[in-house]
Amino acid sequence: MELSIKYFGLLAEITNCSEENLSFSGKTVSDLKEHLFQKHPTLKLNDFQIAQDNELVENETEIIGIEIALLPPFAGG
Amino acid sequence: MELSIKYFGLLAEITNCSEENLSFSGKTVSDLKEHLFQKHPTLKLNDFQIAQDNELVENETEIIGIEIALLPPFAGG
Amino acid sequence: MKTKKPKNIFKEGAISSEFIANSIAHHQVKTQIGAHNIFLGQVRADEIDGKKVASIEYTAHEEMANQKFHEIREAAFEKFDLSCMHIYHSLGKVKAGEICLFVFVSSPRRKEVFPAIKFIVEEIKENVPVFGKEIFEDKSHQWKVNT
Amino acid sequence: MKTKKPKNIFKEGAISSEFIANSIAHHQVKTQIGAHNIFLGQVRADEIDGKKVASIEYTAHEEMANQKFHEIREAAFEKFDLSCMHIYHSLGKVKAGEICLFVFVSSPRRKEVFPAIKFIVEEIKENVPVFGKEIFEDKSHQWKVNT
Repeated sequence: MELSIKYFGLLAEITNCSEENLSFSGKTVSDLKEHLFQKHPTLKLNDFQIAQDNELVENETEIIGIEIALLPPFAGG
Repeated sequence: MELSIKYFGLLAEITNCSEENLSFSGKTVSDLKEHLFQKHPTLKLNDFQIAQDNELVENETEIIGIEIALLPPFAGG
Repeated sequence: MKTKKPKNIFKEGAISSEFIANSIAHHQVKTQIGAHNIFLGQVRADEIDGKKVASIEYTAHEEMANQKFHEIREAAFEKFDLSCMHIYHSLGKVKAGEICLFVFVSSPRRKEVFPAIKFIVEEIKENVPVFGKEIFEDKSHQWKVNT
Repeated sequence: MKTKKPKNIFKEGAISSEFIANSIAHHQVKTQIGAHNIFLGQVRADEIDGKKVASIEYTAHEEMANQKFHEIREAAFEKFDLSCMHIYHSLGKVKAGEICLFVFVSSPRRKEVFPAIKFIVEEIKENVPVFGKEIFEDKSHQWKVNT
């Protein structure tokens, strides 16, 4: 499946990428993370959450959306 | 002793007086109240506190100050 | 930031939004501040027995009130880690919809400002000798009591 | 006073005191309001390892953030008796001493506004995907994390 991956804040900086398209054949968020860690090894060293279609998801969540966002710790306000 | 009595808010309205001087020969706040009730009977029907030299006082407090204030319920803010 | 002598916190008439803006703008040089909390009391057009409040006319035992405000200020600085604090209260006529009380606290951290603003406002309501004459649209009036 | 669709609460750059004043002034026609509470987040010139923060550059997952703001708004109206609520957050560069967050709640009664403002601010800090790049005076930077 084709996914659009968006990187925010620190994560955009370390991957040197704010948005990319990805062909993904795995099932869960965990699978996707593995895939992304291979592509961008520096991601492993950083704390982040994943949102699928604007909702935060857990490792076990199935990937069904096309919009995936990688969110570093929040700093609003 | 000579006292200056100040009436605020509702109390100034019902006594028709905002400030008056008074010759007082009693001892405590209670005595003063009796004196004032005779002079302004409508005071009896109203809830108020007394301040002596800018400090709230109780019935038993001795009158020593020259500035007495009669304060109706507060309505600040 | 403590002051030793009571200041006069009363202002004649309503507190304008420009005055509030100005007060906020003055804090831009204080770059250790991370959080402000502002409480504004606004005169409500309450309806009582079919009559609507058009304005409140405020009077106060000014000397005692300023002394009380000073004590509240000292207590708040004692209890909370505040960078600054400002209090203004109207005297005279304030129309429904206008602002009669402006309390402004600032701190490096947000956790301090929430309990501080509540403490100060409740203290003012309970302990400061300010009196309010609620004037109805038909010019009759009644005396306000804080609840 | 609820809106059904997420609004865009982001503003480019700092939130000015004039903007805040304007927002306050707009509430004078709402004469059922008795109390306003305003929270302002201000960029602190923190010193970290001898370097001073000169500004923060904010970015956000805007669509998700506006959705979150909307949910916080709905939850606050559910929990507290509010007449209105406004939230604005900066995007882009905000200098030390400038305002980056403006939360404004109003209610007929003061008791409602204190817990409401705290609830909203804590929810924003914890749950809204906004990111802040702290830029030091020497142009180096680090990424801010809310505590």
